[in-house]
Amino acid sequence: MSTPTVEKEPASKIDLAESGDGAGAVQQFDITLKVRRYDPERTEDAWWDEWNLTMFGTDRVLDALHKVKWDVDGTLTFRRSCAHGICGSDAMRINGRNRLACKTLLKDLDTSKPIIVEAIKGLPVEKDLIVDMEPFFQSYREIMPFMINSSPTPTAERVQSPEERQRFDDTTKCILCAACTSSCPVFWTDGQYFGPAAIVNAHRFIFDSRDDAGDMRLEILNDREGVWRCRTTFNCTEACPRGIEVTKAIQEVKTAILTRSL
Amino acid sequence: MTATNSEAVLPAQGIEAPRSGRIDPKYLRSSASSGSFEMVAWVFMRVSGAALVVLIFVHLFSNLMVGEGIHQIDFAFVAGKWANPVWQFWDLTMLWLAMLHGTNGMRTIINDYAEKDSTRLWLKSILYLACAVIIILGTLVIFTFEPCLLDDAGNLMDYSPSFCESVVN
Amino acid sequence: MQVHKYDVVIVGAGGAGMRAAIESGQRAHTAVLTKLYPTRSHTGAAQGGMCAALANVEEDNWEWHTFDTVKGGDYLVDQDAAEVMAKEAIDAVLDLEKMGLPFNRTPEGKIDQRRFGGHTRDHGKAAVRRACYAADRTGHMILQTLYQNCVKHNVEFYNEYYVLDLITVEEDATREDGTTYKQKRVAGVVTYDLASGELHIFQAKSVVFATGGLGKIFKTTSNAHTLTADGMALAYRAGIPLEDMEFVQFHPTGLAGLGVLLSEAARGEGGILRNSDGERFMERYAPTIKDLAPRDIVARAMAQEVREGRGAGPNKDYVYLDLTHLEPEHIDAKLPDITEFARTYLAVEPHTEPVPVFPTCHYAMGGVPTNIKAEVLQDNEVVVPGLYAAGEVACVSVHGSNRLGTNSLLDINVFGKRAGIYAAEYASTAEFVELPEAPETFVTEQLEMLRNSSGDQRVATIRAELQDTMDLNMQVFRSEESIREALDKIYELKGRYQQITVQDKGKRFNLDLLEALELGFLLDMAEVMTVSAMHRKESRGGHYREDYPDRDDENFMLHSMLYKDPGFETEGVKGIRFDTKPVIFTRYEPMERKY
Amino acid sequence: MWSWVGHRITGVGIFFFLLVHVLDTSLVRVSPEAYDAVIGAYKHPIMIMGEIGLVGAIVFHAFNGLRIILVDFWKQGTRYHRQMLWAVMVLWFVTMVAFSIRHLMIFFEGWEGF
Repeated sequence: MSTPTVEKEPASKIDLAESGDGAGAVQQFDITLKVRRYDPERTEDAWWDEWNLTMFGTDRVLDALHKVKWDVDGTLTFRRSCAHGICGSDAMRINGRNRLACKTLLKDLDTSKPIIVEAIKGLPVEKDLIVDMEPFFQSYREIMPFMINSSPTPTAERVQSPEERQRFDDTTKCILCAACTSSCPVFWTDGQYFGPAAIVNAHRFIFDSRDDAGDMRLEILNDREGVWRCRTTFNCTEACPRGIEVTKAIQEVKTAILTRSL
Repeated sequence: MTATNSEAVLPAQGIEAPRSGRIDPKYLRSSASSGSFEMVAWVFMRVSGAALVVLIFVHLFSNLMVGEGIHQIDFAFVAGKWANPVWQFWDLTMLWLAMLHGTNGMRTIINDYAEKDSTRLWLKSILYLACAVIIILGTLVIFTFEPCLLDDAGNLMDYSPSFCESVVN
Repeated sequence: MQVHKYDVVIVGAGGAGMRAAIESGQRAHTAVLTKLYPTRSHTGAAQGGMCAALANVEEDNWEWHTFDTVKGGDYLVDQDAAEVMAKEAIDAVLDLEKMGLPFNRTPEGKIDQRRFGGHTRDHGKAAVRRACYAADRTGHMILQTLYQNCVKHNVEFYNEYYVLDLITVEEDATREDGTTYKQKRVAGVVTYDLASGELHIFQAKSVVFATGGLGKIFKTTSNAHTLTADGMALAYRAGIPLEDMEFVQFHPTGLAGLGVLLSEAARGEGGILRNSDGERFMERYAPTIKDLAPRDIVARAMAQEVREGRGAGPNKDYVYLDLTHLEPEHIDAKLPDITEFARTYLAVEPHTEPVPVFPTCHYAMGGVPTNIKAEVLQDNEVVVPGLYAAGEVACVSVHGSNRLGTNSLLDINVFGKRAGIYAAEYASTAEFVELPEAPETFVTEQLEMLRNSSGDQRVATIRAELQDTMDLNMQVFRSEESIREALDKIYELKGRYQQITVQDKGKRFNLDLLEALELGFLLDMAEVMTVSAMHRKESRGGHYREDYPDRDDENFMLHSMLYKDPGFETEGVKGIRFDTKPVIFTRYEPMERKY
Repeated sequence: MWSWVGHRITGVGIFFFLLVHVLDTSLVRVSPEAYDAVIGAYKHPIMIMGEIGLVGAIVFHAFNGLRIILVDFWKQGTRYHRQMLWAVMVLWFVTMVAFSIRHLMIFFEGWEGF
């Protein structure tokens, strides 16, 4: 993790092989986008809408949604912000799998069939692809997602070895998009389970050598609705757009609770 | 989104705000549970599961795979097995572990899918009752079992296991 | 209509807003209004690092950092502000570390540091390791850490509340010399609750603007869809001037065609730029620090290579970022996210192939003028009591005409903290300013106009035309002619904007309506930007005029100040009054900027 | 996820069989005739197929349960859960082929017809 920067000067000029121009070959193709709509101001029941669109090689599902919203039907409603997978706004169910619309390239999906887009499951749908995120953030807040260190504040930084830092690196990547929690069949059942995202964020502090409140978080997650409801279905790990090994993190928390009790 | 500190709260216009400072009650956790029951249950499922794999596989193998398999099973076969304390103990352990393992599994399934608290309570009551009845019944059967039944005349009945003859005579 | 009363209202929950909230929330009754969930803010997209002269890995001091900032900004930096920033940088980093930010570490367990464009030792002698970082996710970690600490301190967030108007009142006031002027005072803000479509008024003693930038004025941008210049436009409409709006930073390494950012850290870790001949062309433009020259220089060099026909690809419209000479493990350890971007979006494997890149609109150096206490100025001197601004929306100005890499993360932390402290301090003694009669009228009318319009103009079309013309005419190369062309187009689009229609007529989560409002902000700010660029007849930092290719300190060592003034007209520009403000010098005299 | 669904379904099935099985075994305490009569039913061809199904469920539940235990307690478990699921399927298949052959052979050897 430290800095062995390469000191060797690279060549002033190299022969560029006829490299594959990833961005170059932009081909057009047609898709059918099928979106589950819901708007209680219009009608009580959800319905499906379908659009045929012509898209390009590097377009993502988000581009297709934008194309509909901007050119065809302005009432189509979804959250989005950064559009490159780091803000976590546009988690949705695409062809039955939770993903970020901005990280899912159309060309990677089967475009011969309609691309089916729905809101993430398990949270109340507010309108089209927008769900109520409050229950999700409530669980996050409950695990005390902040560093607690009771020792006197040093003047400089708190020392932490690269190995100690590496220990919780994976779980610092979470962007709170809810793709994991809303892919969990246990969470779907009653919404009471803390859910993978909350546990991941607890993990990030439990295994941070600078934090003192690991015990309290373990106690919280030892709850009836805590880690023991995890059934290791790995849906969360598969859904995570950041590639966090979510199930592994949950398992490590389980082990920590066990070891602490023994 | 708690204290609004409102000075002039007028009635809301139009539709109600979907998230006016509240969380759908469905998602509120009643209260933190105390103790480590879930953890103990979780560990038990793993330990008993591993044990049951051995217990049941041997059980299946000895009952169905060796000798005449399914055809050998009758009163005499069972009686013959339980005459041996090892098998008695074996089946007793299997009964207890399997019932507890299964009941706990059913409990989590009820917790997951029963929507109303009252349904949940009902289902769980039935489950626990059934579990208790079966365990007690099974235990009694194993311990009070008399392999060598005699008929009114004091002779061994036909389905008695062969070792009875040595016992009786 | 609900009216909420708070001592301090913070608008925006990115880095600056949340850093302010942590300070203010502990001192005063504070609310944070944000049009997104806090963790969606674009601070999270920042990658490379945050510079501070910690000297953890090699000799360094904050005075060198100040010099680099001033020189990087082509001497248009207010040096008092740059000193504050460089000096407080050290505490800003340590504060974050104590809040729990997981920085990468040296083998001794201290915060690790790496090189970054324009940061040098001893006034330009050589590149220095000054950027504290957490892989290439520094911004993400900062955003998360700040949000975590807001949770810790129970900060009240109003999520998905769009601020659509700044409520100000004017009073007659007298200067010491007896002259009179109109003193602006801030009373609160009008917000729109996205979920219900209702308006809420927040009355506050102090209002902190931390609304971020304006990237969506351009087509190719690293910015989020939500960065639509809201705060700048609201301040401007409320009669507050905007400073140095012509200076926009184009980040050299955006993924070609997409604008998705590849951090400068890629070059900090040893990546280099090559043209279609495979030549490392930065050796010609900045012989000393080559690929680690400041962004304006690198971006222009790249555009120049493409103009002269040495661009790569089928349309010869981009250059390459070459990482292939680096160890794959090193790339994966230090730059995991950006290599994933290249793989996901362009299907390029950075271990073995060079990545197509081209400059992308990245950062607005200009904004709402503030002093070093983050107080907003209504002209060159007069402070608007209770109004504060920090982060990209503000112009202190620490970035001058070109921001150095990592200084934005520093800016939000240093001046966000200051804004929070001073706003709370002010609120502790000040009284509420009385709200004017029906303060929401302007917003209500605007919303009704958009909802009921029978026009046939589409938001997306106008926005796309605006972005196209800005990319074409106002990017790294500008001229009188191109600026005029952009301005004419903006006028046309503003006319058409009056005939705009939204399809969604509902109240609930009406993002269609809000995109229309955002387009209004974009058009206003594009106009201000072009007018500002027209006035600056020199080349400096991010602003390069082909018709005036040299820096002209005699006439233009001044900040631009633009005021909304409906009655004003000059050189065919209507409604915007142009003024200037002197640059503050403390220790560094302008020199030629060479790297 | 489907392994989890399978685990639940087989678990429920086995649980109900278990209730019945304890009850039928308890008949040994009532009378040998009753027990033999009920056990006789297990020797019917339809029940033979049922037994194969039951053992299939038990074997899957057992192997998948072992996989879950490995996921829980083996450090690399979460990384290789997919491979382990494949292993479970293969083992299940092999075991079931062996069991079915043996069980059917025994059944046909001793079958006295309807």
